[in-house]
Parts: sequence; C-alpha cells; structure tokens
Amino acid sequence: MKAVYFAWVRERIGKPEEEIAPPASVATAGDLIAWLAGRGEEYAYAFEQPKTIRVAIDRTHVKHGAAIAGAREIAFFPPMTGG
Amino acid sequence: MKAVYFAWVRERIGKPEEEIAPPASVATAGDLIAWLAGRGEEYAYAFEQPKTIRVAIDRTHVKHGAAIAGAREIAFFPPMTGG
Amino acid sequence: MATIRVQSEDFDAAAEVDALIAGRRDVGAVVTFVGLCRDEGGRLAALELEHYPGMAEEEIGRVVAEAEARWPLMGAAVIHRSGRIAPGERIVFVATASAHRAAAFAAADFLMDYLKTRAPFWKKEHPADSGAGGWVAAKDDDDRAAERWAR
Amino acid sequence: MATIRVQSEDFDAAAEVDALIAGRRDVGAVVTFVGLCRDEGGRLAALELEHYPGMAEEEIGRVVAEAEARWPLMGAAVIHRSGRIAPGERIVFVATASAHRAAAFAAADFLMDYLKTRAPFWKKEHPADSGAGGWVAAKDDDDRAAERWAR
Repeated sequence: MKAVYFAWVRERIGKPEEEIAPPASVATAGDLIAWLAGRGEEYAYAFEQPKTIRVAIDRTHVKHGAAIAGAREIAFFPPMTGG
Repeated sequence: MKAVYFAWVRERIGKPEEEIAPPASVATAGDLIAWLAGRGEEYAYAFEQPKTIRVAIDRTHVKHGAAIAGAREIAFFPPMTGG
Repeated sequence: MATIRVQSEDFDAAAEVDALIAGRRDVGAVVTFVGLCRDEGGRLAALELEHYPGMAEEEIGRVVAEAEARWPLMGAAVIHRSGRIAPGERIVFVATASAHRAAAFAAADFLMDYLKTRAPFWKKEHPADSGAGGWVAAKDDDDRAAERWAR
Repeated sequence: MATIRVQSEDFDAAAEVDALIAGRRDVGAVVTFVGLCRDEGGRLAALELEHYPGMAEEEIGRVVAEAEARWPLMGAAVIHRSGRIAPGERIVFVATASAHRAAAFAAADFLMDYLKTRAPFWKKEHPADSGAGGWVAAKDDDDRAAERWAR
C-alpha cells in the first residue's frame, strides 16, 4: 500500500510518500502508526505523539481503530489548519 | 408638531404628513394615536389596531408610553418589513 | 467608519468589499449578505420599498454602532435600496470585516436581524396578475430572530 | 450542483456569486465568506498552503453535501487556494444561496467550521524576518466551533 505524508509529518519523515508493506499483525491505522514509528529516527520523530496524528484511508478520514485491510493509500498528517 | 405616516398608515389616512396641534391632555404617543383615531373615519381605519402601530419621535423608535412633549416630528407606521 | 446608504439604484457588492479591506493586512474574515427579490413562484411582478428618509439612515447607523460595540469589527457596510425592485434584483447588502470569522459571521447575522425589525422600510407587493398589491406583513420569525441577540 | 475548487490562483467572488444565482428568481439570500491572509502585525511575510490533492476536493464535497442535507440550499460554492499567499490576499471563499437568510447564514457558518477542521489543508508561516517558518497549530477554538453543529 502507499503511505502519504503531509505538513510536518512529511517534513520530519523527509519524503511525501512511499510504498510500505507492513506485516499482517498490523491491523489498524493505530497499529500502522506504531509500526512506522519503529522504522527509524525520522519516523520516530514524526510519530512521537501518535494521538496528534490524523489518518485518512483512501482519501477518507478514519479513526486510529479503523482496519487497514484493503487500503490502497493511507495518509498521515497533523490536524488540519485550512480555511 | 409634524405627524408623518408611512406604508398602509399613510395610504389609509390619505396623506404622507401634516401639522397637528393636539390638546395638552395628549401626553404620550399612545394618547396621540387615540386622539388621531378620533379625527375622522380614515384616521379611525389607520389606527383601528393601535397596538400594531409603531411610533418614532424625532426619528427614534419609542414605545406608546413615551412623552411627546417637545417633539418636532412624530411618525406612525406598521411594523417594519425591510431587509 | 461604516458605509451606510439608502439608494434607489443597484449596488456593486464586490466594490463595497474592496473598499472595506483596501490597504489592510489585518482583516482575516469578510462576511457579506445580499438579499434579493424573489418572484414567489411567479406570483410577484415587483416589490415597492418605502422608507422613512433620514430616519432609515440614522437607524441603520444605530444598528451598526450596536454591532461594533458587540464585536471587534474592522469595517461594516449596509446598503438598502428603496423604490421598485424586480424579482432577481438585489434589495439589501451587509458586509462585515474582522480579524476572525466568528465575529464577522455573528455581526452580519445580527445586522440583518436588527435591520429587518428596526430599520424603517416597508415592502409592498405588486402581483404579476392585475390584482391589487398588498403590504407585506411583518413576520413573527423576524422578531424571534432579533430576540436571539437580546442582552 | 455546487462549485468546489482547489486552485493556486486568486478567485473572483463577484463572478462566483453571479454564477450561483444566474437566471434564478427564487433565491432570496446569498451569504459569502472570504478568508484573507493577515500579516499578524507585520510578523508574517506569507502563508504556504499545503493540501492533499484529490482528498481536499472530495472532503469539501462531503462537507457541502452535509450542508445541503441540513439546510434548503439553492446553491453553494467553496474555493480554497493552495500555495504561497501574501498578507491581504484571499485564501478561501464560501457562498451559500437559499430562499431565506437563516439557512444561508447557518450553512455558510457551518461550511467554514467544517472546512477548518475536516478539509486536508495545512498552513505554514513564512516570517517577515529571516527566522524559520513554522506550521500553524490547530486551534481548540476551531474544534469547539465545529462541535456546535454536532447532531
């Protein structure tokens, strides 16, 4: 699946998107945040406050408890500040 | 003092304004409405429902209990429907 | 300084907004309201707007001053037309500018509610058929809307 | 059919309103909101607006659909700019058209609150001095404003 990052999540990780292949034990958006946080210090920095991170699966907002099975694109970003 | 009329109050009375000289016993806006209503059938028709009539003294909304002493211009009109 | 005008001619809402924020870099929010003449399903040929010259402008000024006392406005404009207005035409314009959206929205909403119930304007309907026109009755809804702002 | 656009260029609010009501005689009320870039007392040189292409438009569409389900709208428009925006420039535009003002005001207010908290846009500040820019933090106020509309 494709992971995409925005705003300071993108800046901290250092890339806007990447293909990821989490193990089967990673079932929810929250699991995926924890798994990504373990991939290196830039990820640990981006996800240091997991509760702050918003997630969208296939361009729809989801909660951290949402299942990621079947997702093609998962986005991680800070709370929105548009408008 | 000058009395001015708007909307259906004006239409019923048949004139937009006139000079009036009520007796000293006419102390309030409400008194003035009652006095005007006795001036003829067109006035009786205009003021048949006194509570509906709004009053402005010298271009400021007032209640029927407001004193009219010193007023130069008293306006009588239905509830506003602008906007 | 607020813009307050009663006029028979149409207005240019965009130009009024531009004037409100010209040269400013502290305005974050502009809310506008435009009230238009509806044809009421084809029933209406036109509205005739009567007003109390002098008092109309003064009362709008008092309503704007009240809004400015309640919210931190950086500008406000109210334009109300008088005379004959056809369906689809603009009747009234309100604009408010503030640093933040909550004040701009609340002030514009307040201005319209207070204008409806306090500004001395009266609407008469000219029907599309040849029947006699009638004065529009004041709405209880408008009184209730204005009462929302009571202090 | 609502107008929904994300674009880097400025927009013409008057033209958008004209398009919303063109040829109609049943619209009685149009409310617009324009959000502008403030210079924060001279501190700010510009804002950089990042967005999630595709999702931004889709999410705005969902927010507009929610507004249309809640109020009897005759039209709605949302335009949100992206990229670098200087103080005094427009960032976002919302317009709502309805027969009556209460629906138009409520829907525009709702759209802004929901856009702020749901549409995937992020603001980064470019300071007027040479210091590093920073991402704007989401405001609790905005969350509370959005919660006003919870059902």
